[in-house]
Formats: sequence, C-alpha cells, structure tokens
Amino acid sequence: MNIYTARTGGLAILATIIAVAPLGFSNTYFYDVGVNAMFNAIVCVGLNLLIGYAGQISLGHAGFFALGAYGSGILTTVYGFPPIGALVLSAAVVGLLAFAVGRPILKLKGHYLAMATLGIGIIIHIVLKTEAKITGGPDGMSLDNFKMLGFAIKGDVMWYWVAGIALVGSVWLALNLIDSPVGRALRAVHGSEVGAEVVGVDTSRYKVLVFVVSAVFASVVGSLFAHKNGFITPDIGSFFHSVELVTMVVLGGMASTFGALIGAVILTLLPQVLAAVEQYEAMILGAIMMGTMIFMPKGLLPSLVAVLRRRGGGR
Amino acid sequence: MHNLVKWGTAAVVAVGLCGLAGHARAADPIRIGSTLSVTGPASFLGEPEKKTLEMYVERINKEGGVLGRKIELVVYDDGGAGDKASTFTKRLIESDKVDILIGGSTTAATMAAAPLAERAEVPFISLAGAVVVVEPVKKWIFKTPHTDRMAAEKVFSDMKKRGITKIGLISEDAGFGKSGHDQSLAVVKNYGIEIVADEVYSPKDPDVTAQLTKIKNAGGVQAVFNFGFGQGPAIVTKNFKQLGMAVPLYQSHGVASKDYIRLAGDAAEGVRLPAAGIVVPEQLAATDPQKLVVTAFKKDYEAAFKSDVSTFAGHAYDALQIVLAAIKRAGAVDKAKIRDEIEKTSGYVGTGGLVSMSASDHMGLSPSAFHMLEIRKGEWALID
Amino acid sequence: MFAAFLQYLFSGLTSGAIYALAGLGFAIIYNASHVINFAQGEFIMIGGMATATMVAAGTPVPVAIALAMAASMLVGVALEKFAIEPARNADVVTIIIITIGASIFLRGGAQLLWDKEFHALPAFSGETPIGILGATLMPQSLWVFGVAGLAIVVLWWFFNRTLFGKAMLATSHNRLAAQLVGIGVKKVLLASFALSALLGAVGGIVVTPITFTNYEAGIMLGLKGFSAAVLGGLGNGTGAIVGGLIVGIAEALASGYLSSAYKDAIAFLIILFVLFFMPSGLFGKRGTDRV
Amino acid sequence: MSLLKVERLSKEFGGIHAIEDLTFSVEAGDIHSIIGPNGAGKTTLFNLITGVYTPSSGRVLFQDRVVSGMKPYELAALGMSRTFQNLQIFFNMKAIENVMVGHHLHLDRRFLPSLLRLPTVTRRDRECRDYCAGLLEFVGLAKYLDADAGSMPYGALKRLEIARALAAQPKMLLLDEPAAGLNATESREIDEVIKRVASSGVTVVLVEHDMKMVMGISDHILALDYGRKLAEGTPAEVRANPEVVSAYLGAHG
Repeated sequence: MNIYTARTGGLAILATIIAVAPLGFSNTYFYDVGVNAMFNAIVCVGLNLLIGYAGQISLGHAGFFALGAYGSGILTTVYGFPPIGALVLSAAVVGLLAFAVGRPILKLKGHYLAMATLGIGIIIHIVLKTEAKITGGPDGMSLDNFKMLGFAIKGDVMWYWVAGIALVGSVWLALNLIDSPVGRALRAVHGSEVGAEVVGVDTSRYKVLVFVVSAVFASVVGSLFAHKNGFITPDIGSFFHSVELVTMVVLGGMASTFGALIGAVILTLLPQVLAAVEQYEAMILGAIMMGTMIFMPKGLLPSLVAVLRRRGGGR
Repeated sequence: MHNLVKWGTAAVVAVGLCGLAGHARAADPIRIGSTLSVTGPASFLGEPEKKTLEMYVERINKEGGVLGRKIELVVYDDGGAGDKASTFTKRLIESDKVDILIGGSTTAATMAAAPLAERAEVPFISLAGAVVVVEPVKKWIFKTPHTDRMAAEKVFSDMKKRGITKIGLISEDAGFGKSGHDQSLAVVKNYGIEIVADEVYSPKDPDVTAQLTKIKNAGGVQAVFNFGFGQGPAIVTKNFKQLGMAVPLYQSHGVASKDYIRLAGDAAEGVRLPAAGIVVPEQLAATDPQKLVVTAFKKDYEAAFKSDVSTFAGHAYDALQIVLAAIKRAGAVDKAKIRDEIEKTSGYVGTGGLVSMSASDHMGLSPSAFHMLEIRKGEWALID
Repeated sequence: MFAAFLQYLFSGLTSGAIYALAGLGFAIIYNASHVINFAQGEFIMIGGMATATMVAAGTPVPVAIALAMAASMLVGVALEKFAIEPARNADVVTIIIITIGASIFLRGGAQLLWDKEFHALPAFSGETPIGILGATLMPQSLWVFGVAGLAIVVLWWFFNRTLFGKAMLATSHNRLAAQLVGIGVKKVLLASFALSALLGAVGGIVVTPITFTNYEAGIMLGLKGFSAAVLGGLGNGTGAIVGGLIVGIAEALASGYLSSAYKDAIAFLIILFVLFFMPSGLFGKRGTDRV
Repeated sequence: MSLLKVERLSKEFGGIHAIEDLTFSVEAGDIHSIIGPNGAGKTTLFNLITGVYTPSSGRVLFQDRVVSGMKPYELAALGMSRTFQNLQIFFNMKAIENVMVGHHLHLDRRFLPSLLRLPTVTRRDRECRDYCAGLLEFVGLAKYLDADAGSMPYGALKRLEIARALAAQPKMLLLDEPAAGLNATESREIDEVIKRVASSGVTVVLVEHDMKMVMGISDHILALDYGRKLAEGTPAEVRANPEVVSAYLGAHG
C-alpha cells in the first residue's frame, strides 16, 4: 500500500462522496445536516493533529471554536468588519491566544493537560456568557450572511458546497502536514518525547505549533458556522461541545485523518437518527460510545483497516 | 485501502440517509412541529411542555381533530442548545413539512429558530420568556409566556407598595436568570428602586451564602429579588434563611410550582413571587374569567401525570389553543391565513391570562396576567 | 468584616467538602488502575437520587441509604466488569471516552428510571443554623465535613494497614509485579470501582439535603471532583480533599471579594496557575522520567 | 583533540549522588566505553551529557563549548546523538519514518511549505527517504523498511535506534547498552555495526555490559563505581586494574 496513492485516492473519494451525496438529499434540511457534519469534520481533522498525531489531549477546543464564532460576530456587527477580515483576524487572535497559553500548559502530561485545557475552555465559556454587553450573553447574538467580493453565501445548499470545498482543502492540508518533516516530528512527539529530542526535535515548539494549528482550524470553522447559522449562543463553547469534539476524533480513529472525519460525520448524524427514540437517546448514545471503544479501542477506521488487512492476508 | 475507504464511507452515508429519510408522508393530518428542551438544564420547561402538547393533541384527535383532520405532533429535543434548535427547526420545516411551529422552550432556542420560521413563512409560537422574542415584532413569530420584564415589573410594584427603595438582586448566570436580570435593571428605575447589590450564581452551585452575605452587607438592603429557576432559587431561599436575613425575599415566576416549596421547605415561608392564575385556581375570585380555564387544565394535567402543574405547561396549552382556534377561524390549513388569524386572537382566556394580539403586539398578554403570591404554611396565598 | 470573611469561608468549606468527596472517588480508582473515571459524578447522583426517591416513597431512611449504597456499588462493579476491564490495555483517551459514554448512559438510565425533577432529602440533624462569630453554618455541612474526614481516615487505614489495601496500592505502582507476587489484579480493579462507587453514593446522600439532586447532578460534581483530584495530585486522597477545599474556598472568596460572575473562572485560573508550577498537582508524585 | 570533556560533574537525586565529581574526556574518532556494575551511574552520565538531566554541579564541554544545561535537541544540532537502554522508539510510526525523524535537522522544517507540500519539501523528503533506506540497510534492517515499528522484534528495534541516531549525522554517538537483551548472533552484528560507524569517522561513546564486546572494540575505557571514576585507560590497562577486578568480583561474584 503506497502512501501517495492512499492520499490522492482518499481525497478523490472524499470529493466524490461530497459531490454525490446531495443526490440523496430531498430538501435543505439534509444540506444543513451535511454542512454541520462537514464543519465538525474540519474541526476534528485539525484536532486530530493534536490528539491523534501529537498525542496531546485537549478538552477545551470548543472554546477556540466559540472564540472564532464570536470574533466574527462581534467584529462584523459591532465594528463593521468585512466577514473575511473578521474571520482572519479572529483566527489570528485565537492563534496568538493558543500560542500564549500553549507554552506553559503543554508541559503538562495526560490528565493534567486534560484539566488545564478544560479549564481554559471553561474560562472562555464563562467570559462569553458574562460579557453580555458585547456577546449578548446566554441569549446569543445574530450575524449577517457571509459576504465577499459583493457575493453572499446564503442558504444551506450554497453553504454545503463551501463546506465541502473547505473540508477537502483541510484534509489535503492535514495529509500534507502529516507526511512532511514537521508532521513526522509531531508523530515522534507522540511516540517518545525524549527519543525525538535527542535527534534534534524541539518537542515543546512542535507541541505548541500543533496546538495553535488545531485552534486555528477550530476558530475558522467557528467563524463560518456563525455566519451559516446566523445566530450563536455561548453554549457552542461549552465543556460538552469540547468533549463531543474529542469523542468524534477518538471514536473515528486517532491518528487517522479520514477516521476523525468519519467520527465527526457519524456523531453529527447520530442525534438526528436517534431523535426518533428521543427518550432513549442518551442511553443509546452512551452505549454506542462505550461499545465502540471497548471493541475497537483504536477507533472505527483503524480497527476496520486492521481487520480487513488480516483478512486480506497481511497486505 | 481505496475500497475500504469508499465502502466504509458509503455505508456511513447510507446509514445516515436511511435514518434521516425514514418519515412516511401521509397527506392528511395537520402537522405541528416542536423543538423543546426536554433534556438539559431547561428540561423542567421542556418536559411539562411536551407532556401537555402530547396530552391535548391526543385528546383532540380522539374528538375528531380540527376541520375534520387529525393533528400530528412532531417533537424534537434540542437540549436547550441554539444550534440544535436551528437544525431541528429546519428538519421540522423541510422534512416533516409542519404547518405550524410551537416551541423553543428557551430564548436561545427560539432566537436560533426564529429566522428559519421567518424565511420559510411558518407561523411560530414560542414558549420562551424574554421580550426579544416579540420586540421588535417579527411577522411570523408569536409567544405565549409572560415576559421576564412583566415579572420584574410586578415584583417592583409590589415592593413599591411596601415602601421598599433599596434592594439586592441575585440571579442565575444562565439564560432565564440573565435575561431577567437585564430586564430588571432596565425597568427598576421606573419604580424609584435602587439595586445596591447585584450578584450571580451558577445553576449548579451547592451554596450561595457568599453572594448573599455580600448583599446582606451592602448597606440599606430592604429586600432581595432572585431571578432563576431549577434548584438554584431553592438553595438561595435556604441560604437566605440560614444567614438570618430579615428582609423580604422575592422570587420570579420561574419557581411558581409546588416543587419549589417542596425543595425549599420551611425556608420558603413568606417568600413572594409573581405567578399566573394557574398556580392557584381555587383561590381566584369566582368572577375571574381565568378561573374555569385554569381549574380544568390543572385537573387534566395532574390527573394525567401525577405531578404538580407548572406555569410552563400552561404556556404550551395556551399556544396550542391559540393555534387551534386560529386554524378553525382560518377554515383551512394555510400558513399565511393561520398567521393572520393568530395575530387577530382577541379575548382568549388562557392559563397565563387574557390574550389579545395585534400587529404590534405578538404576545398580547395584559399586565394583569400576573398575580402576586406569598407562601404561607407551605401553601400559595394570593395577595394581589 | 471578619464575620463576612468567616461566612465566605464557611460557604467555601461547604462547597469544598462536597467537591472533595467527589474528588476522593477519582483518587481511589486512579490509585488502583490509573483510570480517570468520568462517570464518578454519576455514582454520586445515583446515591442521592435512589435515597431521595425511596424516602419519598416511604422507605425508612436507613433502609433507603443502605439500598442506595448497594445499588451504586452494583453499578460501579458492572461498569468495571463490562466496560473498563475489556479495554484495560487501551489508550488513556480511549478509556476517558468509555467513562464519558458510561456517564451519558447512566444519566439516560436515571432519567428513565426516575424522572427529571429535583429531589430533596431532609437534613440529618435539622435545619437550625449554627452561629459562629457572626457567621452561620448548617448542621448538614458538618455532616459533609465529618463524612469527608472519616472517609480519608478509613481510606488511609485501608491502604496502609490492610493487606488488600496494600495490594491495591501495589497494583497501581506496578501491575505486572503485583501479578507476579500473586495479587489478583482483576479483583483489585473491581474492588476499587466498588469502593469508589460506595464512597460516591455516601457523598451523594450527605450532600443531597444541601444541594438537592436530579438526574444531571453528576455532571457538575464530576467536573469539580476531577478538578479537585487533579489540583491535589492524582491518586492522592489527601490531595483530593485539599484540592476540593481550595476550589470551594476560592470560589466563595472570589464571589465575596471579586466577582460572583467570574468565581468559577477564578477557581480554574488558580488551578492552572498551580499546575504551571507544580505539573503534578499539590501532592502528586514528582519524579524524573526514567529513560 | 578532545571532542567531549566532562569536568567535575555531579548529579544528586534527593541526597544520593548518582554521579560524583567525575572528570574525563573523549578523543575524536575513538570508541570510548563506559563500564561499571549496575547502578554505577552510567545511564545517568549519558543523560547528563545529552541534556536529558541538568547537572547539580560541574560542566560538560562539547567541541570546547560548554553545553551543560542545554536541551537535548540543541545538543543534537551540535552533533550529539544517542540511543537508549529502554527503547525510545516511535512505535506509532514505520521503521523508515523512525529513521527519517532522525534526519529532521537536515530537512526543510518550515511550516508553511510543509503544509502546502511545496515541491522543494517533497523533493528533499524523497532524498531523505532514500538516504534513510540506506541507513536501514547499513544496520541490517533493509527488510523492515515499511514495517510498523510496533511489529518489529526487540533486536531489530535496538538497531533501528542506531539507524535513527545515525540519520542525525552526529559527530558523536552515544550508545546505551546496544547489546543488552540480544543473543550472541545479534550481539556480533551490533558489534560489526559499531565498528563500521566508528570507521566512518563518528566518535562512539558506549555503555555496555558485554565485556567481550567492550574489550574487543574499545580504544579507551572508563570504569565507574557508585558514580565515581574507578579506573581509566586502554582495555589492557583497565583489565589489569585491581580495583576494577574487585568491584566486578564484588558486584557479580
């Protein structure tokens, strides 16, 4: 199995699925769910660089997502920024923030890092909830359409294609990065920090780098999400959303870009499917999470790949 | 690897689509769609709302439906989250093809769903409290609950009657309390009352004596007003008594249910709060036009669910009644006509009060909708 | 002003002791298995809900308490047996997701089995506040302090003075070595979950008269308990207690002197600050990586 | 010329001296072995030299430059590389990728070109791949090129670490018990590899228990006991030193 063909092949299949899926969509609600799934997938592809490849957990990424969303909301509605400018500036600010907090907290390991990132996410959530004068508080705030060069992205169908292109682009970037000197250094950090250090990898720098990159992914998607939904509440930055994002990555498959993507799609669709059995939704969701992780501890995609490889005679 | 990725993803997409597309489409019934906060921090709003809608839809269908058509109710649980409410509302409009929307237990959920209803031109009766839902007026959006501003005004006018001029405000930092807090600040000056201490707590805080101590020591506090719902106000009430604070304590309409008295116990003695007539149907004057309606509703609800009726169940009841009446008047299931008829609702006697809507008022509740209650010996006492 | 300070302190101690009890449960399981059990809050919820609903249905209080403790232990054992043990060799993150899945499952179950209402229990020793130097404290808070204190003493005795407790500690330090000297590692893991679920249930029962309980009560307690355990240093019982008290007191003092809106944020800032300087928490094992 | 100088180096762990007042130097081009009973402080010494630990006192000079207190990755950039007694393999990667990480310092490490997969990056990456494949062959692991590191046997992993360290193109290579846990055939193979590394001009510092191997390939030997220098010299000198004999007899007798 050649890594180069898996890469271009995977991208081609992804693009095809995105292009063909609408044939089965009977109305814009399907597009809406599709957009949400792809937005989550982009965040997860970014988060997977941190969790799956570099082996650092974050229970606070919804905070960065929310900062992107609110950055866009505040900059466009209060300060009259063009949406693309607001998106870029928010992403830059989130990147800087991630850089500033990343240095001290990424020295922490395992559960301590989980705690620190969780704390940061919760602090962001509290600020968004409390500073109601600029954020609208728990009741949320409204945004306009995403306009660029005199052209407005509106409606679920148009957003679907925008999200599709963004997803393919993100996957392309992530695959590029993983299979580069920078990406190998990141994976080496996961494998053995000291082993990486002695051959010249500045592990703390790379940890901060990937933290910033994944935060920027989340922020950009947050901005797009805000414009697409037209209304945001601080809940998008809650601890639960952070956990949801991590669950998507782990369920789909850590250290597998397509795995994280699949995890995001499944966990976005699942509540829509389970809405029919509303009373049992929580129990079923919990059971699926437990079952998947018990029987496929490496996540859906990597476990399936392993099974098929064994069947295929060790190929 | 190629095949693997392809089939894996195809399977996922297929499974997803089957799940999403699984709604049969019979042409007959009138469809009412609801996104409610059945779980999550606002579940004590969404849960009774859902029960009420289900109970009455079933009853109406047994009696033959409306305009000879059955009613089909589709309820989704948004957990109180705006983004979920938005997706489910889209699903209701696009996939379930509902004719009318009732719901949005919380303001955030309502505000997330509102633009969709506007765009799709579907009449939408919200069950959320905040004034922003209907101010400014949106063509397709209505609401049945009293606004938090009305509750604040009722409380402040009662304080004014007792000659209170300086108060402490303590509110929950989540949606309901935060909105109530903001509305309180907006109207308090009209009553010549000054807020000398303004504290908040989180819905799940185990203890708020720190906040109350700060209010107690703020100087000249003559009463304390708590805006919140769930267990928070009960903890505030208990801590209030623990600190031996001698001034009157006011709660909002958010706790106008027996649950509050049950949780707070003795500490609730003497607490005042604004509430709709539904809480005390037996104490309403015989001449009160609401008396019949609320007595009947309370009986129905408590018989069906073996739990105390709450104001919030009443909001859903009112919304359903207003919608059904509008459909009957419209004589057809035509969204635009129904909308027009909802707006013409006049003199409807509901659990929340008398409702008369207009093009400029999509709530239409008279200020007299609220009564002032005081808790005496573990029971509600109507004092105004 | 001293009375106000004292009142803030009492407020913080009350919340803090609750967090500490929750944190202690995290510490026990971590000690035996290096697993962070995010369903710990649900043990507390089950203890509280089971007792409150049984008492409301007329069961005598002691019977209800005993049954609730048994129920919670059963859930703890089942969780270990069916969800943790099969995945024992999985990644840390994988196990975190399993326990989060378990917590969602248990919440969903509780909501079906019971309801979504809040439930109360009568205070054990009445509701007359105790006045101390101008500040007041509820007798139930003393119960919480007492239980937390008792728990730490009993746990100390168990881990340092009993053979089984020592075996549990040994397992946490080196599972393979423990196995080689004949300690039943599976039994130890099972016992740690049972013990921690039992403690959770006791915690749930003593705090319900203060905080009430409903099916979602475990979320907040789980979060604060985790914070307490990490701040104190994972796997250290005393650390969890101290961590819990610090978080509670920080919140109360922040409400009192700074801003009640930001009290939670301030508590988390303090935790972050401590971790920057003490990356293994206050009482955590520090050590140089062996390579 | 001395490539490495260690001057009065000490390291304490909670009052226990793991290394105490140690001074020695390593000549460029030598195979310099460090021997001593278990707990003599050999691995601690390695960790001090390569920046994994910071010394309590004393200093380390590499190419006449004070390097104590520098981070391992900074030392790697100066030309120091090592292997570990307890394997520090990247088990989440393939064998070839492990080695390619070793070549990290010699690649285009800029973020944006990597993210955008610019041709300059990919070209050098391909060259790196070929170079690293050559190294795998050099240590005798050609058949494991695309194998997952996690699926390789212990002996192969030991050699993989050497290949990774060599990929950094070090001036000095520190090997911590490269033959530990290997059978006789594998030991001989490692022996060969070390000799070939040394003959390519890389200075080798070796910690090893296999006395036959040490005596056979070393130019210079330093014997440690309880963190102190016991003896130093050529293999013949050290073998004849009565203190070394007694320490070894005492420890292993």
